[in-house]
Amino acid sequence: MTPSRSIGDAMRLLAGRAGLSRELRLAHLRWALLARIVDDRLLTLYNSAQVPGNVFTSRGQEVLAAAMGVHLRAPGPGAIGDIFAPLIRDQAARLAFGETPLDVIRTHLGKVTGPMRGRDGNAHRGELAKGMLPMISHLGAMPSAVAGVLLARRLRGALAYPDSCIGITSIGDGGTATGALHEALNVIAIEKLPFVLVVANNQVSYSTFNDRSFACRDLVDRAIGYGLRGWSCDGTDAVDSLVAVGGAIAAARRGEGPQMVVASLLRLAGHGSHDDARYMPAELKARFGDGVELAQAAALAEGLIDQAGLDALLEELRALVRAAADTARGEANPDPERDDWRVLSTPDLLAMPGPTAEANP
Amino acid sequence: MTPSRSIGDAMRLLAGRAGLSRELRLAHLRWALLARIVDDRLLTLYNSAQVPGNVFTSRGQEVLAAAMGVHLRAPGPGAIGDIFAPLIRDQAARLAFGETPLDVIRTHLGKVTGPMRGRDGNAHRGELAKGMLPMISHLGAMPSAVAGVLLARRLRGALAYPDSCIGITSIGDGGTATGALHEALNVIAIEKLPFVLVVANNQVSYSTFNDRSFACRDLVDRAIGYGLRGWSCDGTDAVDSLVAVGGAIAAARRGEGPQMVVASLLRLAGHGSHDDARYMPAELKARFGDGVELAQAAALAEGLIDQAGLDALLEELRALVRAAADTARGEANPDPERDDWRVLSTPDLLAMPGPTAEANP
Amino acid sequence: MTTSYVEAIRAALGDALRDDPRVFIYGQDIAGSFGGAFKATKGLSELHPERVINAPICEDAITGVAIGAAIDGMRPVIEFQFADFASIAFNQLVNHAATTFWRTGRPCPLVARLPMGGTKGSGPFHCQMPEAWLSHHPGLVVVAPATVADAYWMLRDAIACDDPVIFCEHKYLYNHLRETGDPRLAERLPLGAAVVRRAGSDCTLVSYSAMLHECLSAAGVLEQEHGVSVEVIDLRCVRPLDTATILESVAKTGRVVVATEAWPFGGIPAEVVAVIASEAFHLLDAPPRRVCAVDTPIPVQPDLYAAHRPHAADIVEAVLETVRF
Amino acid sequence: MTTSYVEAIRAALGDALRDDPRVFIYGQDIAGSFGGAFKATKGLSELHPERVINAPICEDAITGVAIGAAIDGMRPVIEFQFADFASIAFNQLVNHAATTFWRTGRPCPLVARLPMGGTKGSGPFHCQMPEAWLSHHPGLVVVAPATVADAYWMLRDAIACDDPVIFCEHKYLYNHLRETGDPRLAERLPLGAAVVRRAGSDCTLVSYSAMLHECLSAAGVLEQEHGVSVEVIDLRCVRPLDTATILESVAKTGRVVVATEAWPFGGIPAEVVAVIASEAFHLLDAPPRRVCAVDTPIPVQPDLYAAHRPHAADIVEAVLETVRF
Ligand SMILES: Cc1ncc(C[n+]2csc(CCOP(=O)(O)OP(=O)(O)O)c2C)c(N)n1
Ligand SMILES: Cc1ncc(C[n+]2csc(CCOP(=O)(O)OP(=O)(O)O)c2C)c(N)n1
Ligand SMILES: [Mg+2]
Ligand SMILES: [Mg+2]
Repeated sequence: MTPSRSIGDAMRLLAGRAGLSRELRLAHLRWALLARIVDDRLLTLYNSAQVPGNVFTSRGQEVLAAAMGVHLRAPGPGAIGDIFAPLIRDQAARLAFGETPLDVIRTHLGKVTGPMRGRDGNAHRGELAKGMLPMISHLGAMPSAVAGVLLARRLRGALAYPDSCIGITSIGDGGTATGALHEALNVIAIEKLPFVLVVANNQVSYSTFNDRSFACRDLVDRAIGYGLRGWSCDGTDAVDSLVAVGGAIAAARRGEGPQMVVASLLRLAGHGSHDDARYMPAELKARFGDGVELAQAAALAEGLIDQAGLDALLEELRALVRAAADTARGEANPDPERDDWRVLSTPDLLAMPGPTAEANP
Repeated sequence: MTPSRSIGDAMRLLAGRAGLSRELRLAHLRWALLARIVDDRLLTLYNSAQVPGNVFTSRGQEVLAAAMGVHLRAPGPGAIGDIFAPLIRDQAARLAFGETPLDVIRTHLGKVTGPMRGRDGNAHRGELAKGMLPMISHLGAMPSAVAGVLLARRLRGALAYPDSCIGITSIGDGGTATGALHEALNVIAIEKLPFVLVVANNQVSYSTFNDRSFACRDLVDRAIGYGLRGWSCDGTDAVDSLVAVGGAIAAARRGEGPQMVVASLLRLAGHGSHDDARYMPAELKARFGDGVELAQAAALAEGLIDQAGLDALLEELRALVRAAADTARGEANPDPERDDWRVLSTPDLLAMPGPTAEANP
Repeated sequence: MTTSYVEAIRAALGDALRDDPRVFIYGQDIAGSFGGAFKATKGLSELHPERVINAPICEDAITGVAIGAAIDGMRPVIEFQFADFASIAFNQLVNHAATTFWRTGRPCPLVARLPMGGTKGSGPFHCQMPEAWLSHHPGLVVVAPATVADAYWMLRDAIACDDPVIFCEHKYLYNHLRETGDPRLAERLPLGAAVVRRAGSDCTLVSYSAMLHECLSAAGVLEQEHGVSVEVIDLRCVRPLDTATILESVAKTGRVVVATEAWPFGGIPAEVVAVIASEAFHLLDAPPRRVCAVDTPIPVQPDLYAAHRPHAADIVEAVLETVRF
Repeated sequence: MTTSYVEAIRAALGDALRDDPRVFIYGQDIAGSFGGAFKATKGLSELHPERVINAPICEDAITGVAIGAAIDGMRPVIEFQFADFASIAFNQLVNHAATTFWRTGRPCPLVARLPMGGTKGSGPFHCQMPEAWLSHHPGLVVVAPATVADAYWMLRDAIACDDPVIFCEHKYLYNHLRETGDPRLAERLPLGAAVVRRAGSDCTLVSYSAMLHECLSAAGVLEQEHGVSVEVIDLRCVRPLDTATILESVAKTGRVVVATEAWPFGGIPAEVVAVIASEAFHLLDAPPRRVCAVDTPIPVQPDLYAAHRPHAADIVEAVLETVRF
């Protein structure tokens, strides 16, 4: 977590680091690895022309995203759960939060069995029942929607500090320029919602580098201007990411108001599968490691897992993803003849008013 | 200027304060007084039902706005001049920058002789030839347009540091919430344009107080998040405003990049002439003085002017405004039969391409 | 007792807040003693302090908040201070709210209230009609009540509707239109239904919102001064269109004029005329006509303003040309 | 030698930059070796490093910058990465750029380039057609070239035009449409003119952008397989409409079908049909028809996508129904 924002922060974070359990570290490693494997599989499917459109991988951002995911609580029977609006590079967080590799692949293949039923694809997926808002493409549009969910819950008395459900979403360095994000963060700060924004500064916005996306010293300097608490971390470092993101989430749960984590890392692939990223300078590549590799090495070095255990884990995850791909490939495409092509949920506005009160749980 | 952002700033500002010339102080007083008199006249016209629509006065903000105006350079023969996008409470700055009371009143009366020719009214006025962009109502929309003018000039090599023309605009506490402002400030910071934003925190946005408009400690804390230099001032204090706004403008002229001045003051009237502002708490009113009265008292106390001189000045200005009102009232309204009702400047797109190259100077 | 249009809106909001804990209101300057730029929410925050919430000046986020809350089971009602400022929320409305049900299968029941339309002296940015540019993208219901009773019931039904509803209320009607009695006791028509406001046989006159009243006076003049019997249809809901009611009337009259206060290009009348021309071509005895505003921004000066917008006289003229064709 | 549609756009931009120092380009990812998401600016920043400028992700500010620069005498060309993202700039486009000349008398000569239209697998937010919602407010010129020559000359003329021009370029055509020769040597038609792309006598078929090519193949099929002679009009400029050219053709054929890839409600075909129905009613022998996309967001899955958009076969069917009326 460099630079941390104050000595108090730094101390708390050191304490947090020490407090990371072995289980948490291993869960984190698992989701980061699974995300990498899922992404690789998606690229294989893309390269064999099975994916309509492009694939946007999270390569280089798995460790940060997994640090989000392991700290989130999925909704379940009797449990309201957190609300999460993932963007394109949050694969590991999605998986940890309950998205299955099968649904990831279904969506990429346009299968009717997937949560988006072939209507929307690739990263534009989510499942409201699972607490995941499906992104629209327009960057900056999701944070205010997450705020709306939290506001709804506050109005229903469902935010229970010091152990509240929280809302979380991410944005890239490029996306920080959007007015929509500004408006949302301001509202979130005013409402003091239990919200966490993870800014993944992967140094580049499609082909545009940081110097053309913002001119402040560090994006974390935006936090004070909203009245958010700011955290910084090395998004390629598992421990650093877990402590900062975990700390921010815990603070939000306690009712300490909205939090903003700015992570430094590097996009290790093109913007999408169609982009060879030749514009990436070697200097940048030299400055950042591969978080997934670093996390494996650290886990081995720290004795969290041994090589045999790691190999077994990798094999397990690969088998999981292989099976998901096999299943998904065999499933049905949507059928234009049977699709209801309905854009309104109200069956007949000419019959309204009618019994609608229960339609919206 | 409380709180100033650093000791270095504070020192520079003290020096600035000492450097204010008598001429500048008197000019400043003149424009602040003239704005008050113009506003009062507009209200009289409004109360006698001569103004279509509402009047938005700058009551309480004259001193701050005059501090902008006296530091600006109007365009003239051979002089490119500054570019200024005034909002509703910048009356004094407009006047100092070259807008005549006659044009102010013409616009409010909807006269065809005014710069807006009866098409747009009240504060929605400007004159491009005079370096003044006419605001659209949508708050936050003007800063990026000012940036565009500055970018245009940079491309033409017309920004000549350390004595460059600058661009300036203002925004209210309420308007700081707009995404448009965020996007513009970010672009301005990236392009390092000679730009000044004056944030007039008059404590209220229509009927909404600061606690529902933002949640940071002080709006000046937004500056660092863009990489702007931040200044604070007491917008009811002539000297404080002159030093901060003047300092920011001078820094921009020198090529030190974009500047943001946050002024604290109070709207001393309703939002517009239709608003009795009964929602304004007495506590707020007690906290802020009337800048125009304070400026007069200070000028007398400091011996910049004596009572007779002040009375003569006031009489001169009142006569000026009275004459303008008399003239304007006698002028023609637009004639719907003769208005060209043209929304495109290109006479005939069916004839394009044609000789267009010179149409845009 | 009479009730004004804005009072009906206030009553609908108050009753919805009272009856349904899922309802909350979010917008600029709506809370406290102030109660909104047009007083549509006056008094409501005293009764429901937690559910009448002042927002900053951020129409995009206001709409995003409503979308999130709607998805999570609430019934948010957002107020734009003027319809013109909904342009800032365009993206959230057409790309987020409008697509949510289609993409996710989960409804997005928000209501966006847009005080729209011309009032003297308000100029290019406080008089606009937003219904056309919010109607092109699929997924939004767009309504524009013209009567006090509709102001009440359509707002109640918009809130009850599971889909995002753009509720266009006419600022001129707020205090200028009054009806006798309590709108709660008035007829509650289906949200999507057009209605015949005056029966007639020579020409169909289609309109909505404040322009309906110009049409009704035009119909009176046409009857009294020209012996022309006009059937006046109030669309009420401009998207989706109740084409059956329109076509039924055209089948009877064979002639149609569509009037709006909005700009002509691609407006609601263009769609209405296109539907009629395609689906009722054989029923038409004369070319369908549109009466619209002058195709420029809305001028502030009263003479220009009066010339800019259509009046009953323009409608009379258009109908006469149509019946004399 | 052949030139593709995107190459023609790149050539127009390059030539404009070379010929006119007032021209500059501003948009996301357009500079450097990358040269834009669709490579429309590739190579240009090497030649004009100061006038090909990368912008952050802020469509509102990008447009505001262009407005300011245009007012100050430049000829800015802004690129939205996808037309869909121009929704963020809606306010600056319709309320600021579009009103500037009318309010101030000073022209606002900016060009906004919007890569639009459907491509397989791109889904609801990367396939939209923006021409309808940018056409309702007065003050913008909206063009949509369908040919390589038009891509070149209409972009040159859009830049030369003193008014704000929305330049809608079809992404599918970028690399799929090639024409022989240098577009600079091709015919330069007036920016606002519609043109007859194929003469015919039985039915007029009006379209623009990529859908023109579906119309041309439909016309071929209709001629060969059904003996129906179709006159195909390419609108080129959708706002303002060249109604004279449309009406002239309808006068000849008495029948009209208008085809678009966009949604039906209030789209360009609604306006075209409304104009024809009002102004050429007596010329019509059959109801005018519209062929549009299915009225939902654009699906990503290829079978759904294919079913969503109109094809030549749909146009053939509509024309047959029209001529058999
Ligand atoms: C409002 C908006 N404008 C443009 C785009 C097109 N776009 C998609 S991703 C992207 C770059 C995003 O960069 P960043 O936010 O840094 O995220 P990263 O891809 O690096 O994860 C752009 C410009 C968009 N999605 N939304
Ligand atoms: C985008 C937008 N939304 C709403 C409005 C309506 N409106 C006009 S002035 C105003 C309050 C402005 O408050 P502030 O920015 O503090 O300026 P002040 O009036 O105090 O000078 C509002 C909400 C607007 N002009 N623009
Ligand atoms: Mg990035
Ligand atoms: Mg204010």
